[in-house]
This record gives sequence, C-alpha cells and structure tokens, in this order.
Amino acid sequence: MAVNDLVLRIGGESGDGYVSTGDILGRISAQSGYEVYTFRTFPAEILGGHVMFQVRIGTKKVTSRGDKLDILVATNQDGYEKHYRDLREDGLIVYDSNSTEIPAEGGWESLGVPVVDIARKLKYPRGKNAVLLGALVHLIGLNVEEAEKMIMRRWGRKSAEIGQKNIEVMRAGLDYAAENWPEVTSYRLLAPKAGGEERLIMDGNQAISIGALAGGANFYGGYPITPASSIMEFLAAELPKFGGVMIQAEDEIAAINMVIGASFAGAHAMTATSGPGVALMSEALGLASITEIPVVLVDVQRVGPSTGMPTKTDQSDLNLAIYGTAGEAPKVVLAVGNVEECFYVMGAAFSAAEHFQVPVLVLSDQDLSNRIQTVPVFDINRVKRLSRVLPDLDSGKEYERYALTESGISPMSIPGMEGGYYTAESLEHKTKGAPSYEPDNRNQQMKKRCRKMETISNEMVNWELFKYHGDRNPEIAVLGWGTSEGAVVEAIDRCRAKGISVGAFYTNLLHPLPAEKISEFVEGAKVIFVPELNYRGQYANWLRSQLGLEAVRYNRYDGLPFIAGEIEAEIEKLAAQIAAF
Amino acid sequence: MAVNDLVLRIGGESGDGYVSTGDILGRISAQSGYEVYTFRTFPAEILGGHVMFQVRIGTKKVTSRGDKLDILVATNQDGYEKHYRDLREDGLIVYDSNSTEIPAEGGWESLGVPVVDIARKLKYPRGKNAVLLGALVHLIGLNVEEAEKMIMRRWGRKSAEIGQKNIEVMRAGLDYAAENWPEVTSYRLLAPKAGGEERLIMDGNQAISIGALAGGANFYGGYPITPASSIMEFLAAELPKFGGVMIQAEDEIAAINMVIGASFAGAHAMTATSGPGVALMSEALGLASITEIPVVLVDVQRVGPSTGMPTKTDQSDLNLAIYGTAGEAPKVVLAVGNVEECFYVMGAAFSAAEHFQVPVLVLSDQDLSNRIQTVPVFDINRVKRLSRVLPDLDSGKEYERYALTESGISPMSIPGMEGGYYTAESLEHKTKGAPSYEPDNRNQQMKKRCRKMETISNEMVNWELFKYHGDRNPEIAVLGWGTSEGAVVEAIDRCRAKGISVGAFYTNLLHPLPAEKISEFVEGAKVIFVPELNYRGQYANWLRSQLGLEAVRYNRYDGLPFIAGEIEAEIEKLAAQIAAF
Amino acid sequence: MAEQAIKLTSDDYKSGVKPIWCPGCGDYAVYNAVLNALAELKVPFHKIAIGSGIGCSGRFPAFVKSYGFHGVHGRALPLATGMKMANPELTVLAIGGDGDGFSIGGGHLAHAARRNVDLTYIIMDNEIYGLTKGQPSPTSPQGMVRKASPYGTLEQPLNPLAMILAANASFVARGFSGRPKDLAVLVKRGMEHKGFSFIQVISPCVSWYNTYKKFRAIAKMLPEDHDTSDMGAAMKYAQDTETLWLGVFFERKALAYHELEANLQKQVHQDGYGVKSVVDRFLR
Amino acid sequence: MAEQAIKLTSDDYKSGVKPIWCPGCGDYAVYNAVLNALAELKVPFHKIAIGSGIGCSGRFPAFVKSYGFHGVHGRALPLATGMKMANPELTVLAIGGDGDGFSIGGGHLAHAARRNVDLTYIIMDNEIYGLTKGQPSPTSPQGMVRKASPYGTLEQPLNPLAMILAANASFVARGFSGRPKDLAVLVKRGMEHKGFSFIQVISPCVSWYNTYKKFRAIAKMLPEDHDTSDMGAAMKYAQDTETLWLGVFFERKALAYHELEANLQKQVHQDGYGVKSVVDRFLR
Ligand SMILES: Cc1ncc(C[n+]2csc(CCOP(=O)(O)OP(=O)(O)O)c2C)c(N)n1
Ligand SMILES: Cc1ncc(C[n+]2csc(CCOP(=O)(O)OP(=O)(O)O)c2C)c(N)n1
Ligand code: SF4
Ligand code: SF4
Ligand SMILES: [Mg+2]
Ligand SMILES: [Mg+2]
Repeated sequence: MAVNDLVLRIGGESGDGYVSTGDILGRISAQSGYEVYTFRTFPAEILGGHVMFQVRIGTKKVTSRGDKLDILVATNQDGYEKHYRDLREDGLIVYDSNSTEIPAEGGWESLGVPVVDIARKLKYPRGKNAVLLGALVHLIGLNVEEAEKMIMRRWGRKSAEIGQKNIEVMRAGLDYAAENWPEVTSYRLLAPKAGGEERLIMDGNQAISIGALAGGANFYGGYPITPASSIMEFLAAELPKFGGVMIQAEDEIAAINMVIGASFAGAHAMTATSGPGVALMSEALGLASITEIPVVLVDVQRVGPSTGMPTKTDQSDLNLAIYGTAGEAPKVVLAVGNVEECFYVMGAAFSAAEHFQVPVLVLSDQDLSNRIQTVPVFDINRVKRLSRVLPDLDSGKEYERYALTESGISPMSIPGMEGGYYTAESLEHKTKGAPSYEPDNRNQQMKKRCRKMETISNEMVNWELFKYHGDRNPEIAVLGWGTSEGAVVEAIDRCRAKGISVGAFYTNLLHPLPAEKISEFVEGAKVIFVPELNYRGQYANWLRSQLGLEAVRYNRYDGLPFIAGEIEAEIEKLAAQIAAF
Repeated sequence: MAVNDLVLRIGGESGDGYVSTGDILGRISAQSGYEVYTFRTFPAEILGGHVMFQVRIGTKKVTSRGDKLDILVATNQDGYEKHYRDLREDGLIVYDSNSTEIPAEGGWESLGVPVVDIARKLKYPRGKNAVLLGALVHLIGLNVEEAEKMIMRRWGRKSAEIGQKNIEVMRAGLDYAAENWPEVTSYRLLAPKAGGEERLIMDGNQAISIGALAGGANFYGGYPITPASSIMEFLAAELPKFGGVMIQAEDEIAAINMVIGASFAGAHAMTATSGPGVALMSEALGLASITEIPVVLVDVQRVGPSTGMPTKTDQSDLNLAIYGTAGEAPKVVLAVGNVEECFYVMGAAFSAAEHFQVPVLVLSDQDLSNRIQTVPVFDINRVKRLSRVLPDLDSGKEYERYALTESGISPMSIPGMEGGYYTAESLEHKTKGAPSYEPDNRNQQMKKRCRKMETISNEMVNWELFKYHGDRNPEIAVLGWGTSEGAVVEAIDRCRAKGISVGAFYTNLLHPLPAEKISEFVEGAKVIFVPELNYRGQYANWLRSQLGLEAVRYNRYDGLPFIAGEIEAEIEKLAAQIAAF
Repeated sequence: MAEQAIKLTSDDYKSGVKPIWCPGCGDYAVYNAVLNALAELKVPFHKIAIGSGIGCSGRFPAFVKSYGFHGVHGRALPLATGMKMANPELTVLAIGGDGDGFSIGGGHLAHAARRNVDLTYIIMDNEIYGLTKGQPSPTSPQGMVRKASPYGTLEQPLNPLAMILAANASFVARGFSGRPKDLAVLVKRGMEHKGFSFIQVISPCVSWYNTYKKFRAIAKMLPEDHDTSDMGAAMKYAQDTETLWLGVFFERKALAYHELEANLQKQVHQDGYGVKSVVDRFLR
Repeated sequence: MAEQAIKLTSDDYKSGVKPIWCPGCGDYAVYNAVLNALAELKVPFHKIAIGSGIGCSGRFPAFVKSYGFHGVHGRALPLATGMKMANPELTVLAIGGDGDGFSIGGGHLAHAARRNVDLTYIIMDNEIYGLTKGQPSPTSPQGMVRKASPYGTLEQPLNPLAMILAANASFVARGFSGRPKDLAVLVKRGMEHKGFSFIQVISPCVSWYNTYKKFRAIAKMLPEDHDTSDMGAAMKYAQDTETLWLGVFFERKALAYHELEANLQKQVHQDGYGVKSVVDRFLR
C-alpha cells in the first residue's frame, strides 16, 4: 500500500552537495503537488563535516519534521552510522554502494546504488547527486518531468549543457533503481490531490522578510549573525526596490541605534539578530521604550548561553525579550511558530510598533529560519497596517510630544513636519520633552508609558494572534509558543484518535500575555502541559508569574526541535495519570 | 523634653556649599556618639541648582531617612518653598533672614539667622555655612569641641588660618542662636549613650569597596557612571596598595571583558556600574556563565529605563539581573540594603563567584550609594573567603576543565599552572573544552552548569544572608529586598507597638531564592506584603514565579526612597482588613 | 511646506530650554556657533535633526529649536546616520563629548567616515568626563590626576584628528571655544560640506579641567596656504603637539552615502514592483 | 615550575585539536607562524594565554597547546588585556578577524594601543566575514558584491594600518599568508616587542574571497632601509594602495602598561597595609 506521508533523510559529507539533493527533492515534491517540510543540521566544521538534510513529504499538510525515518539515504559510512537509529524498524536504507557498507543485522531493507560507477560511466563524475536523485524519484514515485524541470532550474541555469548532463545522469539513477527495486509500494507516495491549492515554498527567514515588506518596512539596520543573516541578505536585495535602505552596520549596537534614528525620522525600521545581538541591543531597547520610538527586532533564537551552538535551535530568549532591559521599559513580545505566520506576524509587529510607539520583539528560531515549508499563498490584504498617530499641528496649541493621554499613546510628529519639533529624550521628561527629575512628573510619565501596555492588551487581543488546536475544553490543556507548535499539533491529533481529551492554545502574543483567553482555555482542564525548547521552562514560569498557573513542563535543550512522538508520549503519560487518579 | 531622634534638612543652592554643612553636621553628630543617617538629592543642573541634604540623628540606631522633618534649614527662598510641606506640624524653620522670608501662616516655629550679616561683620563673607552650622550646633545641642575639631579637619586641612576663621564664624552663629533661642528642648537631642560602641561612618559605595578588598578583590575594570563611579574611584586609590590593578576601560563592554580575562588569569575580578552599563554587559555575563569564570558585578541601581533619572534611586534592575542574558546562564544575584551589609555581602559575592565559578551580581542603589550611616566596626574575620577549587594536575590523568562533577563545580586551573592548559570556550564544549554540537554532550554540560544552582542553593542558605525583623510567625509577613529594609524595620516596630502582628524576612540572596526559608516564614501568615521601589513589582513577580506566592504589593517609582510612615500606613490598612475579615 | 520667508537670527534658533552648562563652559561657544550657522544657512527648524549621546555636551539638542534626540552614551553617530538615511532632506548634526565619541562610541567614528554619511559631527573635546564629575577621558594628558586616577593616568592620550584623517573622512576640522568667531565659520563650513564632516572643538570644562589658558597659548590658525587636499600635510599638522592648529585640515569631494543609495534605488527600480512581485517568486 | 628543558619544535605546540579551517585557508599560515614563534622563543605551554573573538580566525586558541579563551565577538583585546594585567608573567596573544577587530571590536583597538598593553594582536584580515558565510567586512573593497551587498557595497574600505599608526601603537606590522616564512619572522618580532604589537595579516579566505592572486601580485617587503621610527614614512607606506607593503612599519620603545602599573604599585606600597588600615580611616 502506498503511503501519504514519508520522511526521508540524507546523511553525508557537507561538501558533497547532498544537501542540495535533499532540497531539490523537496522542491520537486512541492512542484508535484505535495506538502513539504524540511529539517537539516549543519556541520561544526567551516567547510566539510557531516550534514544531514531531512525532507518530509505528504499528501496533506505536514507540520513537523516527522518522528522516525521511512527512508535513510546514506551517502557515506557516517551517513549510515550516525542515523540508522532514527530509522523505523522496517525502514529502507538507500546507500552509495561504492563507498558504504550496510551491516546485515538490521531489520530494515536496503538498496545499494553504485553512485560513483554510474556517474563515471556517463563521464560525469560530478553527477553523483543526480544519480541518487533519480533513484529516489523512482523509489518514492515522483513525477519525472517535474524532476527534469527542477534540475534545469537549479543546475541548468548557468549552462543548459550541464543541466542536460544532470538529467541524463538522473535518468540513469532512476533506471538502476527501477531495475533493482520494482515498485515496492510501502515507500511510494500516493498521488497528490489533483489540482490542489496554490502553494508557496519558502523558509521562515524568507517569510519574515516578505512579511516585513508587507508591514511597510523601509529601513533595515543589521549585523550578520547566524541564523538571522539571511533576513538581512534578503532585504538587501529587496529594500532598494521599495525605495528603502538596508545598512550593514559595524555592530549590533550601531544597528539598533540606526534603526531608532531612522524610525524617529519617520521610517518603518527594523533589525534582526540572534541572542548575542539582542543582548547587545538591550540598552537601546530601553532607549526606544522611554523615547517611545517604534522599533521591530526579530530574534532568531539559537542555542545559548553566549556563543553556544549557533546552528542549533532553541527557545531560550523569552526571558531576555520580556525582562532584558535596565529599568522598566514597556514593549511587546511576539513569537512565530511556522513559516506562514512569520509573514502575518511581521505585519502585526510593525502595526504594534508604529501604533503604540514601542519596541516590538519577534521571537523566531534557527529551525524555523531555514526550514522549507509549503504554505498557502499569502493574502497580502490580510496584513495589519496600523500607522502612527500624528499630531494636529495646526491646532494653535503648542505641541506636546509626551502628552498625558488616556490610552498612553501620545501623537507623534516626524522630522520635516512644521511646528512639530521636540527632543526625543532618554532622560525622564516632561510632556514637551524637556528633562525632568520631579517625582510627580516621573509618576505621570511612567504611568502613561505603562498605560500603553493595557491599551495594547485590549487592542491586540483582537488581532488574530491566537490559535486553538484539538479540543476546546480539554482535560489536558497544552499551552505553547513558537516552534513547538507543529509537533504538538500532530501529537494532539494522534492522542485524540486514541480518545484522549487534549487541546492546545498557541499565542503569537507573549507580552502582554492574553490573560483572559488563556484562563478561559485552561478552565476545567485537569492538567496544563507546557512543552518548551529550553531548560528553565521560561514560558511556564511566565505563565505562573502572570497568571499563577501551575503546569507540567516538558523541556528539551539539546538543540533539536521536538518530534511529535515525544510530545505524544508525554500527553499519554498525563492521560494515564488522570485516568488512574 | 529633649528628643532622641531628630530629622533635619537643609535646602538651598547647590553651589553654596550647604551640602557640606549638612555633611559636617552629620559627622559632628557621629563624632559625638550619635547614630547618623543621611539622605540627599542632586540638582538637575550641572553646576548650581537646588539641592537638599537631610540628616537624621539619633541616640539609638536609625535605619531610614525619617518621615517628617523636625527642623528645616532654608538657606534661600526655594529652600523654604520646596520643603515646608515635609515639615512636621510643629516643626522648626531655621532660615537665612538676609535672603529668605517665612510667611506668617505656618503653624511652625522659626528662627531667622542673619547669616550674611554675621559673616560679613567678621570679614569672612564665605563663612555663611559656618554661621549656620554654629546656630545648628547650639539648637540641637551638639558638642562644640567636636564641631571645632571637625571644622579643622574639613576646612583647616589646607590652611589652619582658614580653619580658625571658620571656627570663629561658627562661634558667632552659635552665639546668635543662643541669644535668640534659649534652650528649647523639643529640638534638642538627648545626650548620646556615654562610651557608646565604636562606629564607622561611611556610605554604601565605600562599604562595597572595602568589602571587595576584604573579599580579596585585586582587579577592577570599570567605566564611570552615576551612581557607581565612586566605587571605581575608591578602588583606584586602594587597589595598587594591595598589589591590585584598576583599569578605567573605554566602555562597559571592555570593562567586563577585561574582568573576565583577568579572572581567567587568576584574579579576583570585579566591576561596578548602573543599569545602562549592566545592559551592555549582558552578552559578556553569558560568556562568563558558559565558560564558568568567576565575576563580581555591582549594579548600583538608578531610575530607568534608559538614561532615566541618574541621580535618583530605584530597585528596577532585578529582572535584568536574573533574566538578562541570552540563553540560560546560571548566575547568582545578591542584594544589599544598608551600609553595613554592603561590606559583608561583597565577601559573600566573591566567595560565591570564586567557589561556584559563576557571575555574581550585587544589587545596590543610588540612595544607599551615597548615604552616610554610622555602622558597627566591620569584623574582617567574619568575611567569607571561599576560593576556587583547583585541580590535581599531578594525578596522571589528563585535565578536564569541564568535568561532569556531581556538584557541578569542576576544578579550575589557572594560567601559569603546568599541565592545566585548556580553552575557556564560549561555544558549547566537551569536558576538555573542545567545542561540540553533540546533543548528548550539550545535555550533560547544560545539566552540569545548572546543577551548580542547586549546589549554590544548598550551600548559600548557610551563609547568614537572611534577616528577620519583628514577629517570626506574623499575620502580616513582609518580604523585601535591598534598600527598603530600613523603612520597613521602623514601620514594623511602630506597628507592633500598636499590637499588629507583623514581621519581615529580608534576603540578600535573590537568585537562587531561599525557597524553604521564605515558605517557612510566610506559613501561617494571613497576608504577604511586598514593598518595592519599582513599577512592576519585580520581586513579587519573582516570588510568584518561583514559589507561587501571592502578595499585596506596594510600589513607589518616583526616584525617592521609602519613608517608614508610608509603609506603616500600608501595614495598618492590611491589619484593618484582616480584623474586618 | 515653504521655507521660512523672513530672515532669522541665531536667537530664533534657541528652543527656549535654557542650557544647563556651568557658566564659562566651552560648550556655549559651540552652541552659539551652531545657532549662527543654522541662521546663516537658513535651515528651517523642522528640517534640522540633531542626535546626541550622553554628557554635558550631549544635552545640546534640547536647546535648539529643531527635532532632537538625546540618545544613549556613545551612539550619536549611528543615531544620526539612521536619521539621515531615513530622510535625506534633513540637515543632520551629531553631537557629543570626547568620552562619548572617542571612548564608548569610538568604534563608530571610522565607520561613519567610510560611509561618508552626510552629517556634521561636532565633538566638544574637553579632555575630561564633565557630566560624571571629572574622570580622565581618552584625550586627557598622560599623568592627569583625578579621583579616578589618584596617581596619574598611565595611558597616552589619543589623537582624534590623526585617527579620523587615517579613516579618510571627507571633511576634517578643528575649532576652539576660546576663538568663537573662527569656530562659527568652521561649523558653517562643516555643515555646507556634502558628506561626513568631523569637527573637533576644544571646549574647556571650567569645572573639572580648565584648559583655556593652556590652549590659548598654543592655538593658531592653519597657514592660509595649507592645501586641504593634502592628506600628508593634514596629518603632520594633526600630529604636531607643540601647536594647536585650528581650521580645516582636510577636505575631499565624494558622493555622500544617501546619494549612492539613491543611485542604487534608481538602478534597481522596477515599475509596479511590490510585495506581490516578491511573493510570486515563491509560488511552487 | 622550571621552564621546559628539552628543545621543542613547533609541532609540540599543537594542542591536538585539529583546526577546522577550509583547506587552503590563509589562517593555517598564521597558525604555523605562531607555533613557530612560540617554539623559537621557548615559551612554556602554561605561560601562554591566547584570547580571541568569534570568526573562523577566532577558533585559533583551541589549536594551540596553551591556555586559551574563545570569547565573544569583538572582545579579544579587552579579554587579553585583563589576562596580561592580572598576570604579567604570561605571554599573551590576542587573535581575531577583520570583522571581529575592525567592525564590532573596532573601538578597542586605539585604547589597547594607548595603554601599550604588552601583548601581540594578530588580525587575520581576509576582507570578508568568513564564518558567517561571506558578508562584506570593513576592509572589503568598495563595490564588492555578495549576498548582503547584491548591488555592491557603497562604503570605502578602512585602512587598518593607517588607523593603528594614527593611534601611535608601539609596534605595527603587516604580513601575508601567501608569504609564510616572512610572516613567521614578523610574528616572532611582534612577540619579542615589549608593549602593544599589532600585526595585520592578509590571510585570504578561499571559500568566500580568494585574494591570494590579487595580493601576490602586489605584495612587497618594505625596503631594507625603511626607518621603523619614522612615523611619516610608515604612514605613507600604509596609505599606498598600489603596493601591499609587508614587514615592520613602525616601532618605538615605551614602558608597557604592566610596567607602569608595577611602578605605581611600588610607589604606593606601605608595609603592613591591609583591609584594617582602610577600615580604620572611617572610625568616627
Ligand atoms: C552606558 C553608559 N555608561 C556610562 C554612562 C555615564 N556617563 C554619562 S556622560 C559620561 C561621559 C561624559 O564625558 P564626555 O562624553 O566627554 O562628555 P562631557 O560631559 O565632558 O561633555 C559617562 C561616562 C552612561 N550614561 N551610559
Ligand atoms: C555579537 C555577535 N554578533 C554577530 C556574531 C556573528 N558572527 C560570528 S563571526 C562574525 C564575523 C566573522 O568575520 P571575521 O571577524 O572577519 O572573521 P573570519 O571568520 O573572517 O575569520 C560574525 C558577524 C556573533 N557571533 N556575535
Ligand atoms: S562640568 Fe564642565 S563640561 Fe560640564 S557644563 Fe560644567 S564646565 Fe561644561
Ligand atoms: S570560510 Fe574562509 S576564513 Fe573561514 S576557514 Fe574557510 S577559507 Fe578560512
Ligand atoms: Mg568630555
Ligand atoms: Mg574576516
């Protein structure tokens, strides 16, 4: 019986280009109408070293990297050794029989392809990847024409001849597999839904970048850092086409201060970085908060503390995002959990920053940053685009930049506006911006700024930043944020199929926390479950500190994203405990 | 009837030197055997501007600035206008009758001293301060010889003649007051206890600096910032005498990295700064944590966010201290609440840093930094001095810097030790220091580092870092930290005198929180009360997030320290609520 | 909106917030020079943007009728860079002290220079940390005794002009608050220069390090025939420690950062290009 | 402990951790030069301390048998300064890349120079960000096209040698990984210099910006008769863009920071002085 969900991993030497084989395989699948989700690791070495690229292909939506592997492609001995434990018991190993030996003991099936020999025979020794690709196209039953088109797109761009050569070699690989592996349906994908919906195929950082453009971004100041750099690189190419500016600054401190200066001067300004960069920007975030300058900062989280493991994923900057400024600085913290919402949440981020005049932090992560997913085509009109509240400068009254309004939002002028001049003041200040150390004035301004948090809370609760999965009144209530969502969604589906009452509430809005929504959701639950990719249980602590909620925690901090199976197992344990109670 | 507790405030123009009059008055009092506690504000102007200096003098220990003023000294019209509201109803105004007019309406008594005239008559127009000083010496009944000695020490250092001149003028002021204000006992202090204990008279930053020396500090890297600079300046003078080094770095980032480098090389290294500086040091604190390098950082808190009000006091960096690093970085957070413990807590800070190989943050604040208090003479032998656990390098085994010990503390070699070389690695690393991205290794090292927090918890609970005030099993349990202590202690005394069951638990150890001690203390309490100088109630949130405790909060964030009266009023309200319940 | 039609005097550019500097502080001269330049160049109030760091000098923006930003310590340059690049129509000034600009902010200087951002950076160099009450700064002379250096500083002072010349800034000048008229001319020239202009102003701190006398004795205008395109000569004058040379040391023409950026934007412009164009590239 | 008695070769200074650089990377030549210098100078392993920042180049310390510190991005100099001042007996190296040292860490350079900290700072300048996969760095030529600069960079490159000369560093040299033998000599000379020695090594990145050819064509040793005490000449060679001059540009004798500090400590020393002496001053 053919399957509708397949997890395939390629493991091998990074320099050999097998990562791109995986990438192409994913794209062919997407092109053919499947849903796709990728996952990869990076070598510790700067060039070379072991890498793996995993692609999950489904006929229906897939939201996580998958549990066990159905197919392991070992392009060298390491590719076998390092990964065979992740293969399902009756899985398939496809391997380069010229370089790799598969011990007989394993319970799995295997297909050796003499990759080197085939490529050499066709006088194209560099074609090893294409050979393998061909074999896989046959094995899982992808559309060969789509494969050829994709090869031309990828390898034939510079020279049609090379493209053709690769197609030839791919076909040889395909033929070899067809001969040695007549249609074994258990590794073959069912046909995709005919005429399925249109899809985009992209990674998280791309979606964030496009979301920023949709949100009106026209200034980016940044500094390279893994895994955020590709946002800067994307916007370097795009912003000038939108009349915008991207500056690679000399460091993160310069970057965020440029962003603040640009925003003061009227730009929709942003930066993106990772933990170490956020730490360096902390002082300036306080500045943006007290001067009430809109700023969007994307934190693509990686494993800390300090340099940590830059190419591994983590959710451990939540504390830093909420608390990491000297003094008390109102700001908004958002999170994204999948490629699609990267786009929409960036719109919300700019709207919140501009409208409420606060710094907005968006937490993404390494896994999401370069994970390729098929996603529904973005609806650009759905993107929120609130703007700054401008002052009425013809009112005859002298302009008060920091007027004590009820909402806390004081109309904000922009350099170039006649009569609107003021000083954005990092010292505590009076309504017109002049510094003041008066206790009463301090109380008023502090309250005014903090009042914005209530306004934000009240308004943003209507911004479609929340999602429910599974039961709406579950016995086991999962509260989560960010990147864990995909695995949790699958785990919930599986558990509900087993009769367990479980549901999840995911919020993009982490600060201010949507207290009522959460309380409402967990009411009646027998247990609250909070899975997180960090050690301390930062969200669980945040929930406790804000709402007094007690949760069972499940934490992983080894740099890898969750798999659905481990969440499923935890939920089942909880269900058993509830039953036994 | 003479009094045993007097609050006196001098208000005037900063350039006029009246601050030093207040300071001298305090020192004369201390010299005469009284207990002293000062409080002051700073002008917004760089030179000139309005200032006030307050001194509280008691025959017994005084722990806060005092509530209402008994005596207001107005050296100009502003000195009256800005402060008369703080005078107790039947208080006394002493004023410069040459420059200031006191309206008749007030209920208080007043004594005008023609300060300018007197000084001029003695041909020493710069002697205005001394005239006033003389008047006050008479009014409150201080020892005249002590006053003369102190004048010689202060004004006679450079020229004995000037000293003599000031004494002469002081005597004239005294005579004038004696004539016009025959002994009115209600403003006169009772004699201090004869042969009272020896006392030191110093401010918080001085006590911190000396505590650091006692804790073994021999390296300081810093950058000037109000209100921390005087620690750097103190140590600049002292460290070289101890064979130590003080470097004024180019910025806070350089400072903390120098400190880390020095500590790596074996020094007991520290820095001190305030909020903006801590923010800038955040990245390097993560570095110290993952590389397990001892570091002591004193944060003399001032009002934030951002530049805020640099010369005002606040307790709003607690969140930053606990949470303000990217990723999860074990560290210790301590707090100090009075001049005496500044000394001892610095010993604990160095011991914790050195012994547990973690960054230790010590939270002080602006008020404490330059508040002068009389304190019992420091017992240098009581200062904790734990050292680094050194490795046995002759064991024949290859040295493992990050060995997976049970306590989490891995013996640490120091450059210069043969056979002990290793790389302190900001990337996640294996036991010998080599970088590693392996999930299993990551888990082990992360657990090892975090295990230290338990070890710390278990050990530091025995370090005398906790204090109980008032009832041990109170109905109203006050949980506090840092600078609020003095006012709380007085408020508790007053409330208990009224029959209210109230007690306080103060901890110098804020992270890891002494969970058991706190739980034990609040057990049986009807209400928990947490007063803090911040907006959010950071300690209250921390208690909730760590222990699930719910507290009634009382927050002040206008830059001024608490007065006992406001705490007293809050406690009384709570008591009434409990009674009504 | 139209430019102001009526003639403005430098007083018109005062914001009404009274400077808080000590009487006699060198910063007043800089203040007057800037007011004067703004009036002479007839810059409309609402088109002026001034970014500053922290220090006595950093309090500057609030005193000028203009858009101002009193930022954090050491970041006047990135702040001002952001302003100019977000709105090239603004006349942008960056302001700070020697601590702000050469110590904590020292890393930004060469980068503003190599970008050739069109703004005027004025450093009020008093060779001391004024606001924090007299600690030595990177330009303080070796051996300076202050509370933070009770036995005298061990470090050599930096030579800011030599360093900024080495960074190939397109306009480099030095003024002295003790010579307010010459200073006013310099500031105006700096503001007229298209690109990054750097002006070091020796601006004595009367409270913590009064250097009026010391510098008056050795201050001299650069020779009339000094060739401002001669980097070698500029460097020599900058490195001369006997005389405090004043005037424009170096100037060169080059496109400013925002001009290069505008060219780039023109070059990549596509009619009708928008978010949808970007999204469509990702259709599978 | 006694110094090693037996003669050591440069191989003995390898830590056993294999460098992770790409084959052909210029950093190998720097590695060998350092190993060689250590061996020739017979520095005992346990008296070497190497501090670095983040970058390909920053991975250096782990590969040397020594005490090492792989710190955070841009802070090699303050880190190493702390080491040297805490224990002057150590032979201290600071290591980094052009991004690490001239971009994020650019603010520390002049200050290490003016302190004259006795350490050798080696920057492996590949005119690119290697580790983060090829973004332009402050020394990248104007117009460089990379992902982060798809239309070419707009900024001029910095001239690090000119800037460090302007900061009056006491030892300034340039080497080239394409000339490993000359490089080895330079590194040794830098380590022998007492005080702050700065060595810029042109160390091509074969993966993102292979400049071997470009620089081989224009690399030349400084003339034999170059006077290393002549700042003006040094500056001229540094500013020459036609030729990549190699060798020691400038050197001067001056007391190192730790020597000045030691003198100070001696000067203020008081027998029997201790914490009690300090406390007693505060007795009322
Ligand atoms: C991050 C940070 N560190 C330190 C300070 C404290 N601080 C304020 S101004 C200043 C230096 C002032 O010197 P300078 O820049 O020369 O300005 P001046 O007052 O002399 O005009 C310092 C260190 C601060 N505000 N922020
Ligand atoms: C605070 C911080 N910002 C950014 C980074 C990301 N980062 C790592 S190395 C590097 C630059 C590398 O370039 P360079 O210093 O020239 O060293 P190379 O790799 O070329 O030797 C950057 C930006 C980081 N690790 N930390
Ligand atoms: S302290 Fe010095 S720099 Fe500051 S205002 Fe006064 S004179 Fe000027
Ligand atoms: S990326 Fe470049 S700099 Fe880094 S190791 Fe490879 S060749 Fe060297
Ligand atoms: Mg200054
Ligand atoms: Mg580089």
